[in-house]
Amino acid sequence: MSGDFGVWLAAIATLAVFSYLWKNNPVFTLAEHLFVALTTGHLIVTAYFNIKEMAITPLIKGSVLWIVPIVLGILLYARFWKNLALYSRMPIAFLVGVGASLSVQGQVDASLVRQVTSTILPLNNINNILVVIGTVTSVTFFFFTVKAAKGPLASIGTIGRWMLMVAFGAAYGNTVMGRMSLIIGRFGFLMRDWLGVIK
Amino acid sequence: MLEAGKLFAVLFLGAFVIAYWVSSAQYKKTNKVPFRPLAAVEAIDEAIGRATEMGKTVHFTCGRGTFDGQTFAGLDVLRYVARQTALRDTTLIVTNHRAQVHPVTEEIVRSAHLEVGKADTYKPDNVRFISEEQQAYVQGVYGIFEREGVVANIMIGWFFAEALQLAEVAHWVGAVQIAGTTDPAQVPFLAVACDYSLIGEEIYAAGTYLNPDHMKVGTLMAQDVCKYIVAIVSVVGSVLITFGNKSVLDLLKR
Amino acid sequence: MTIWHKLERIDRRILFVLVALSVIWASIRPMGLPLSVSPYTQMVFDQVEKLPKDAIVIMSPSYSPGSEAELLPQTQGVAVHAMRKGAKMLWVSLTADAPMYARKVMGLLAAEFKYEYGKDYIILPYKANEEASVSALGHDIRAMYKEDVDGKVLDQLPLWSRVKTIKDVSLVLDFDTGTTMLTYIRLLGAPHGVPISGGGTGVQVPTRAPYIQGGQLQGMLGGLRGAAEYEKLINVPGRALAGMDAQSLTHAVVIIFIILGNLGGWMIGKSQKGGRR
Amino acid sequence: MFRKEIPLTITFVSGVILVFAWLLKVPVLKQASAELVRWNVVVSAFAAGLGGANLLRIHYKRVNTRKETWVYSLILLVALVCFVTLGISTGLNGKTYRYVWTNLLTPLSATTFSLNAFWISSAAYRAFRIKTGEAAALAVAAVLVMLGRVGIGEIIYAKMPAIADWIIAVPNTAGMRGVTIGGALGAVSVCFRVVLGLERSHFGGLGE
Repeated sequence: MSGDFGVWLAAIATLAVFSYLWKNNPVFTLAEHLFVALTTGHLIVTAYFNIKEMAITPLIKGSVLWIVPIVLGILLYARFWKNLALYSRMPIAFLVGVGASLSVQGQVDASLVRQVTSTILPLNNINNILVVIGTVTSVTFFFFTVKAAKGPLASIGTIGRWMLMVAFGAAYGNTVMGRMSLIIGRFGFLMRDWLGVIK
Repeated sequence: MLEAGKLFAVLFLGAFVIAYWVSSAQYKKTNKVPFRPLAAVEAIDEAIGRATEMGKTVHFTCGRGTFDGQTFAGLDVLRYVARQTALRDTTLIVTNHRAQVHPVTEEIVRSAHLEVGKADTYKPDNVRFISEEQQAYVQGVYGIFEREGVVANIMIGWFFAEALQLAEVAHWVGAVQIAGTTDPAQVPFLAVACDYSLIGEEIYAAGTYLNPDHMKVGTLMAQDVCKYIVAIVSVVGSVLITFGNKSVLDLLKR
Repeated sequence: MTIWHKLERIDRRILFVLVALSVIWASIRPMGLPLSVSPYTQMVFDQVEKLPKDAIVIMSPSYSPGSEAELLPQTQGVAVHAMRKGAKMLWVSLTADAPMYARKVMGLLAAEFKYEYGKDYIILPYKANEEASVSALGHDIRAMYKEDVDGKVLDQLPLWSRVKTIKDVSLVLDFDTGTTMLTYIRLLGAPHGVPISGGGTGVQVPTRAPYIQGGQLQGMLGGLRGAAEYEKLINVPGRALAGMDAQSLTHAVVIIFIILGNLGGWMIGKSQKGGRR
Repeated sequence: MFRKEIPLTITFVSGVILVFAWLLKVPVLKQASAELVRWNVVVSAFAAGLGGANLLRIHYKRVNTRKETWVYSLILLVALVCFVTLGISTGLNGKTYRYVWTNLLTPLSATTFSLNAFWISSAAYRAFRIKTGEAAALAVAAVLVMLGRVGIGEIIYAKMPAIADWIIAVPNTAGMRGVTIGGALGAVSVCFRVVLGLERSHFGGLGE
């Protein structure tokens, strides 16, 4: 068994979380509060250093433009004063504008154009045919502004639904392994590093 | 002038804008669109109603994204949920993973109370930032599930592994769940573990169904037009390339 | 309540105990069940294998403790391979924990391969906001970083002088649990033509498959199995290979429970139908 | 003006600069967009304090009013303040800071995440009930892929990994691609509204 205090601390934390599997309990609640506190603490510390290094230091060295994001950042806090609260919309508006635009770029490039490009396949083998049919039908599954279809369009919708179900089942089954890896890791820690019952 | 590989993107965005223009004008005139029913959207009222009857809590989260498409979709649904819960004096707890999204959700819930004339029932403490660390966020939400009597759990936005972590535990505490994301890795878990799920693009339609106006309906119809384009380009491109003609593929790469 | 009703509603805790026991049992007594190498793993191996000597690669361990059980063995396996090929490494940090993993892996391996800090590898500091960081990496890597993770000035490190733009990087190996690999594909792979490869959790394999088929991603390791396969390919058996037995048992437990649940459901349905008749 | 026009203009201008910089080969735009993206990092970092402030306020109130869980809230407050003080004074690589990180945060995070192994088992057990054809497709695909991933599957049938790989490579690719493309369309659509100021949910309807 380990004689290291740190390992014991980690083992206790591990067991505290596992205890939740049985039911909610005070030890788990304690772990929860500590966890939230420390991670948010870390967030603030990281943010502090990021602001300092990325903005304040260059500003002091003469890159005057950095004053803009710093002012915007400070304005986020205007919301705590009733008569200033409106100004806090400016930094939010900035974050929203940049975020929305980055989102469009990413989605169009990687998720749209590239995915369509990858769907264009020579229809000379069964797998390619299935991928093209499957993609097209599962895209059309998402029509919103057409009435429930009848005839051929309805069967396209049905194929689409089946495609999605198989895809979801496959993805689910494929994930089980990754999730099991996680407890293998934690049990490994308990048995190897803490108890020393395996090598 | 144009970046390499962006021609199709430009054409596509152009088609989207035109389709939006035409559709929203048309909707403005007729005010009628045959929306395909989405069970999960209809279930939102039911879930809130259940919480009201039992005198219990609704939990809402728009996930772990910063300001991206999915977060906006979640916020749009939040607007509706906040209004409904405010109207019915039902407790709504919103949890946030992103500190930058937190003030926005707070603003939405506050103005929802103002809109329905119940400024006095607005409790700022019910919009909570939990943590930007994934697992700490999950634990914090578990705490809320366990202690605050959550009987309806609505999650719309960008989710990662916490999709299943939250959905499964919400099921145990007896909450009705409505959840949706477009992340293909997580959609399966929400579809399996939740009572109602919004699959992929449906999360974007949800906000339009709940708060329809001609601009939203216009973009929703434009999305449908774009799906036709995608389907046609894929099929025509594939047929052409089968016969050795790469013109569609080249267009996509230009 | 009949046995079928019981099968249909087994207390989840029984399932939990069985899953836990399977892991413990397999860890104490490994069985060495068979394992074949998947094509995606092979692709990653090939990418690293064909690196020219002294090529610069970006190693990006973009995970957090929650998933290190899967991704750390992957990172380690690929790092061993890259170091055998003599590749120089820039460890990029897109998550707060990344520097910790960079240090961990290099702490374990640097001595064995005689890798020297600053000459053979550099650990770059964590910057918040992944999209912005990767975008900045592509636009101007030298403006993005001035100091390394310990605050040393990068210009004093010999390896850094070889890094002018992102074009000097031959391969990006990202090990991620969320979006970083997609961010790399989108903001480095697509605009700058840098090959992207690496690994992720098992969940991600199906969602990344389209990118692999689309040629945007050069294969990936999926979860612990991917790590185990890589250990097999480079012939360095480690924890990942040992963990695969536990996988077999836990999978069997889950499948048996699915079958039991369905059996219960069918039998109940059958008896009810019979009753109505 | 600060209620509506200026915020909408800021969103519009920053959004449009980024979109055009992405589409066009114009160096000035590229520089501007890179600058904006860097600013974004800084402004986001400032937001961290908002999160901290919210935690402080809620838990301070609980301690003050002695609400049921107030003892936990007190612990949270103390831990938060101490950790921030420690981190800022010694830096992210400070010895004690790293110690807490490695021996407390790491195991808490890893173990909470690992509970997923149990959740995925129990969700599979209760949800994979074959009642309709579609449900059967879902469950059978899941079981086949599970078997294909582990050694036990290879013992049952040697081609199991190949079957699993095929399901992942063909039907799964097709289905997921549909979800991905749909998701992209939705994102483009909502972001289009946001940048043009047609969608204002994020300002709570701009308080109009």
